[in-house]
Amino acid sequence: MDFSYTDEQESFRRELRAWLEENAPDGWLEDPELPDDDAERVEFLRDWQRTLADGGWAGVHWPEEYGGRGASLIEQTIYREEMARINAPPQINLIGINLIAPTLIEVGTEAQKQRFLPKILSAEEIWCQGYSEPEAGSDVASLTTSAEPAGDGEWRIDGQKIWTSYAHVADWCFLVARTDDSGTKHEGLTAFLVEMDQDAISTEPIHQPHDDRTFNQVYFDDAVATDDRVVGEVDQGWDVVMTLSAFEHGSTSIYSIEQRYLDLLEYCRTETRNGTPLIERDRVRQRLADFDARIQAAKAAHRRNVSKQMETGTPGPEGSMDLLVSDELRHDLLNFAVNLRGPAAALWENGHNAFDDTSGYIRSYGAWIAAGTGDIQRNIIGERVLGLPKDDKSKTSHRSE
Amino acid sequence: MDFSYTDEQESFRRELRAWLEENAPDGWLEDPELPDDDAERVEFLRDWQRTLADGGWAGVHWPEEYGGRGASLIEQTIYREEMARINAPPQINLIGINLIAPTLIEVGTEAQKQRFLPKILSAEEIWCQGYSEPEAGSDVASLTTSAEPAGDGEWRIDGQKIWTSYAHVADWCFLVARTDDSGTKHEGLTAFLVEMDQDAISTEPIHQPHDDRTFNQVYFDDAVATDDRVVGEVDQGWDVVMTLSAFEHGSTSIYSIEQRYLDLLEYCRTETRNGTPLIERDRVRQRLADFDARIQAAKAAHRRNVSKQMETGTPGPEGSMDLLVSDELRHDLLNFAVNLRGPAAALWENGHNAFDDTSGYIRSYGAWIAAGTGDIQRNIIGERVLGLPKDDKSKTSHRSE
Amino acid sequence: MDARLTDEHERVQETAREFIESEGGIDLARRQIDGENVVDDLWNELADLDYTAITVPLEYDGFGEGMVYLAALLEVAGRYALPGPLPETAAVAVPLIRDLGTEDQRSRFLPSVADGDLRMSVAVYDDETEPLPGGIRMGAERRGDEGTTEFRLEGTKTLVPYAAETDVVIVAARTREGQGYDGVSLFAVETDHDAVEATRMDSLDWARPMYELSIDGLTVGEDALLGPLHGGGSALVTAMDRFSVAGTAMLVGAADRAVELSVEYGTEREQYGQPIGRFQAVKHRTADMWVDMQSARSLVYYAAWALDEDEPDAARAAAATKAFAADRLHRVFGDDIWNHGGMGFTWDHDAHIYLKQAKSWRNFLGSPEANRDRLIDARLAAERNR
Amino acid sequence: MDARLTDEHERVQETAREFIESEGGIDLARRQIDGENVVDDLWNELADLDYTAITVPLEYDGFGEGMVYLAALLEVAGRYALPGPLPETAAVAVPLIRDLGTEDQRSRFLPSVADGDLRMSVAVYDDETEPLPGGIRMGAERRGDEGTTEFRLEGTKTLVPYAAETDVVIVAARTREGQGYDGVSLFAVETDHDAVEATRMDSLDWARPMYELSIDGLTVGEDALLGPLHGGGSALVTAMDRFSVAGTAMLVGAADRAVELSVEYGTEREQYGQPIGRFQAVKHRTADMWVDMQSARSLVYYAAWALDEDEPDAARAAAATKAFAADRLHRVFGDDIWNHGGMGFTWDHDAHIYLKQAKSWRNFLGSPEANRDRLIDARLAAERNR
Repeated sequence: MDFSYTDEQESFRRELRAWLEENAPDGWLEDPELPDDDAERVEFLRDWQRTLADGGWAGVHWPEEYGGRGASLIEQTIYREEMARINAPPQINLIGINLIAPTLIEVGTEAQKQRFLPKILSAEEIWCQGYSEPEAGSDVASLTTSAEPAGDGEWRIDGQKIWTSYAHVADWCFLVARTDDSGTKHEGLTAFLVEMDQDAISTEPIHQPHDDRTFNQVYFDDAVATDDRVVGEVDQGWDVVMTLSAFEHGSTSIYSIEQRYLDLLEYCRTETRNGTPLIERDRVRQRLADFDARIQAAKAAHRRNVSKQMETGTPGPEGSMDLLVSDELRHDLLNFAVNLRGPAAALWENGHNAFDDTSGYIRSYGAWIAAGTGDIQRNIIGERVLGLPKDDKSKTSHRSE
Repeated sequence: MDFSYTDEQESFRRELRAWLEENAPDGWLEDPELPDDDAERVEFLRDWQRTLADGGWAGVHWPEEYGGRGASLIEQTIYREEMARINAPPQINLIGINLIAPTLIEVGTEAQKQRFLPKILSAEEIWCQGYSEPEAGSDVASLTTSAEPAGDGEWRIDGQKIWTSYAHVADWCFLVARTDDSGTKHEGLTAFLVEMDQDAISTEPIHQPHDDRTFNQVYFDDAVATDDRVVGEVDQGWDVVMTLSAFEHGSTSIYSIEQRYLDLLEYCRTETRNGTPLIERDRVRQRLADFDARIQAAKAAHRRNVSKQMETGTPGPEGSMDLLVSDELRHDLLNFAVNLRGPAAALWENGHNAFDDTSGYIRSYGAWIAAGTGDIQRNIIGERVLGLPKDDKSKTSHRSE
Repeated sequence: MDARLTDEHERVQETAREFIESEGGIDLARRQIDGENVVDDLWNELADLDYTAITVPLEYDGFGEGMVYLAALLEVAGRYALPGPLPETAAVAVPLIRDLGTEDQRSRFLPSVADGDLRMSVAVYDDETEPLPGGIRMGAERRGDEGTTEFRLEGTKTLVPYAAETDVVIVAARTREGQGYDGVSLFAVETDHDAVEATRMDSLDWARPMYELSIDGLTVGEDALLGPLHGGGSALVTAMDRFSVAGTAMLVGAADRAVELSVEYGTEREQYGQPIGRFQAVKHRTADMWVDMQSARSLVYYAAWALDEDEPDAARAAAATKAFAADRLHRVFGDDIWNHGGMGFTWDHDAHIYLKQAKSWRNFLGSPEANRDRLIDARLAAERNR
Repeated sequence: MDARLTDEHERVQETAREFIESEGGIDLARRQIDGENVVDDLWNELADLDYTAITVPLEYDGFGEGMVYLAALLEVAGRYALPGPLPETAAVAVPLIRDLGTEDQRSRFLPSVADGDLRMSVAVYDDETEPLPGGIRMGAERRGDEGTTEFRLEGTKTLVPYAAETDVVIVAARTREGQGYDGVSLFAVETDHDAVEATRMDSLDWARPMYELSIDGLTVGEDALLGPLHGGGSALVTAMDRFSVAGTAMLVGAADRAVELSVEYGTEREQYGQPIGRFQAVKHRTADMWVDMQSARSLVYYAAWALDEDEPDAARAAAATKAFAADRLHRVFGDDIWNHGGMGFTWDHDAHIYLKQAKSWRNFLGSPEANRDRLIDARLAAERNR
């Protein structure tokens, strides 16, 4: 058993850290702050991803032939640690980088790879993912958006998607639609790559409680996709969904949570109440220590899991544990951070910025839900890890079918 | 709105308090302790109940004609407060006093009332309640113990009951058996009053984690009951079960929990660690204050509920809230009390006495379960109070059908 | 004992509910959130319904009712996150003036409040990070000789609810150096002075705006001093108890609504071919929400009654109310979001309005931790006296 | 990095499991609970399997393995609540002698331990209510001149695990007045002296007996002093870290079994015509049990590795392990009882054995609260040095 990194792995870390010190956005290392203005922020994030791509740091886990580094899971862990260390700006095309490109690499045609991968990497084309529907929620297989052949190798798409992150800025959508409704709900689905710049597609932002509008409803009214934009086989879209969802489980946010915790620790060392630093209060110390222990546990569990995956190659349902633990940790930590502000907890902080605790705490409710809710993660653990009897009613979400 | 007691109610309190000061067992008020020896303890508790009965304080809620005081729900609350105040010994025949006698008063024959009620009151005859079976658990209606007519007005009873408190000392059992299995599971049940002193009945104590043996398995092997011992109508036992279970909801243990809390507070004032009283530690104060608030909330909720029942006459499913809150409070409080003992938490306390925290903390797991488990209380609240859709699989226990 | 709302309480709840529904219900709060000022019009209507007169004594044209009556009303207000300084005016300012005011002060303020012509708020903090009483710093310099006592107020109060929508703010200032609340005096300050300026802060709960109130060398006469010089602290503590109970009553009403929303959604929304309320995870979570709401409601009623009756455990009950409810009701709103899945995490769903209100209230005028400290001190004192 | 148990670790787990099963599994613990002494026979068998030699250095006839290897084994032992001072001997005493002992002391004790001829325990508390280090009070009076140093031990240690079943107890005594651990010295005391008497205490966990160890004026030579005079404190703290990790490893094994028991019961037991594990309340509670168990296991592995590697965060990791696991694993066993309904609350169901073990461990050698204090101090020190 060895929890330490090899020299080779440490040199990966040094290379990345040096590159970040050289290439992080101006002033970021001293004071990480995203532009307030929506359009400016999108431009800033596009620039940042292009910078990453130019340096070879946008898709580290991609094969080298497509512009990645073929980074191992452990190197990906180091990558997350280092990005968290500087509170790096998010990759605007993260859905493309982490989910869609790996899926295309696995099941896409060579033409699709050539056409799409470079522009995913550089964020020249931003992607969104069209799964959820108003009546389908976490039960993705119940979706009703339809795609029908319209001759000349074209498909006509009709329906509505919801909770679609980045749809308002996306150039392409990875869409799953029903192409045959004669079978069971898992049959007759097809995955399409759909260009967003069509009159037949409109998006409507969803106003979220932290006053953000990054989720959308997307309406398809006779939108067009061509045959060469079908991923995998027609009517076999569920396999594609499963391929993509396997990539969802490989991720973890524990390192950015740890960084938040360390920032909070620093806050408690310097911030005083009645002249005494917060950190000297027993109740604050006890809570911080409990977070510390939970974070250490989650990190150690993640390393155990990564070590296992390095051998088996596939992320197991244990990924549900990481999601459950991380989402609850993030929420509890941010909620506690807001409470520590004293009476000022009655105020927004820093104008609803991505890095303030108040926005983060409210956003954490959304993160819970986006991750499939703890209820679903607990179903997955109960049924797929532990083998408890399945409730035919409570499908454990598309992630785990 | 008025949370205070009337003068008349206060005089009920004064009368009881004066009586208790006169009649409590020798030395009890200074140092409440039950005899260690099982047989001695039973004798002690029989004596105590006889003393209560002689003073008219055994069945205060019974009608006066049967030896009670016709005490209102509010007077019953005062009764509980006062009994908790001196940590009064339990009534050994509590099942008879609180459940079986009220049921007989409501649906029993006059002959049954005359025969049984006086001896229930004086604890001359101790009662147990034969509901649960190994395969039926909280799903009482699934019971399989059978009673068949054997001619001459006799019934022959065969089967097995479990979790039967006091069966090893009981003289009579309030038993529900299946007399017809042709209908649904709620049909064909009959309630019997069964004399325990028969060769055909044997009891086997269940060894419990706090090293106590007050629960039993009871085996019926051609046991006899006569026609005049049938309660209500033959095959209509479910109605009798429902009548009895309505009385279960009238109770609360919040006042004895409050007394435990006050004892713990006193402990924290006098007990020191490193020379400092426990009560001066922030973490102890915060936990105690949280218990205090929870107890105040439960007491106020109980008073609201009692006030409502004074008008409606029937305890509603809101009683499930009291059970849920009280059981969790008791458990959390006792668990905390054990933790406060420091390293000595690794030891039993005072020889597993009824009043020590360690036994109490372990016993509290049993109390949770005996109360029907929090899962069932939450089902009752969800379905019967809030009207959420019923899961046909998860019947909300016999208490609420 | 009859620990229920009376028929009259229930009637006022029903009337209030009908009235607020007729005005748009929670859309009033949503309009306020969107930047409109709905308080002025709304207040006139509240006054027409006599709600502004509830706690004003009979002899000043009020109804002479107490916290129980007010709490019953505020539950309904909270259900709709109703904007306006009703708790500040009716639960805090009116009782302060009633209990501390001179005859002159009472006559000046109370009938106008009852009529709806005067709205009031309270300003305690000078520092939005310091808890009380350390957060009270503003000095009020005494001037003039014996005959013509005046005070010069200078400084900036923060976290003042509805300062720009109220006519008079009760300001806590230090007139003498002292430990804790010692040396704190209360002043009734009119907001339309040139020397007084209210600046909107970015309150988490946009339905209940908070202001910085800067007082730039305002000289007030002795008739602005409310209660004893240097000795306003204990009355302020009781006022905050009333405020805590009133605020919690609003949250209880909101929580009651959140339970309803979860029950409705759990009954209607289907997933995997079943109403989601049939899943025990949803059902049990909703049951726990209801239990927490009912527990908090019970504490509110008891504390309100104890404050009205001047019971010896009134302060302890108020502390218990805030300590118990703050985080638990906050969780009720979070669980409502959770029960609604994606639909819950939208601006259109009401839970976030309640959630932000709960979070705003949590530390305001005393965190749960501080209230637990007070609670246990009060309990220990009571036990020593038994 | 490869943060998994090695094949060898897994092999030893498998062997241990087969061995203990063949001896009766958890019935060994039940026999101990019923008053039998199963330790003597069992220990000989553990020695035959070389388990007693695991942490003994190679040069003293051991295997020179560390905490990771031992933790892997103890997980299996914990699954059966295996009686015997294996953690005390292998995780506490052996490393103390290895790290602090003179060549003479090592040669005297370690080969005998490896062979299974010598069992050891540790005695720290003189007062069962005082946490450490305040609980260390026994004085050891220094006698004799420079050439013939002797110490006279007098007093009664309490909460000594397996004192009557061990040959040597490492006793913490004060040889000098001092703050905290300063002035604490460690002595290896043989239990078969006339002046040493072990009296059984009523330990909550009857499978792991605790004793009072009264030492009635025992004079020991300098060769009994382990490590520096007055300076045994820091080694004792590290020893307790190892003990905490070893004890938690046992609880993790028990928790793993408790999850299994809940899964089995949830699959087999039917209520209302359904296996109860299909109800989300049971399913989700069991999932949470598994998550807590896996989290605690991850901490145990990491802390064990960090202790073996002398990583700078080893003490913090050990503190985190105990702080995290104590109450959470206790709840795992309670939830297992809960999942089993009435069947869970019987002597025959194993959960109460584990539950009592968890409660016994909770405050022993450091409550979770005390460990959180240590953790945050260590974290702050590390951050300052970054």
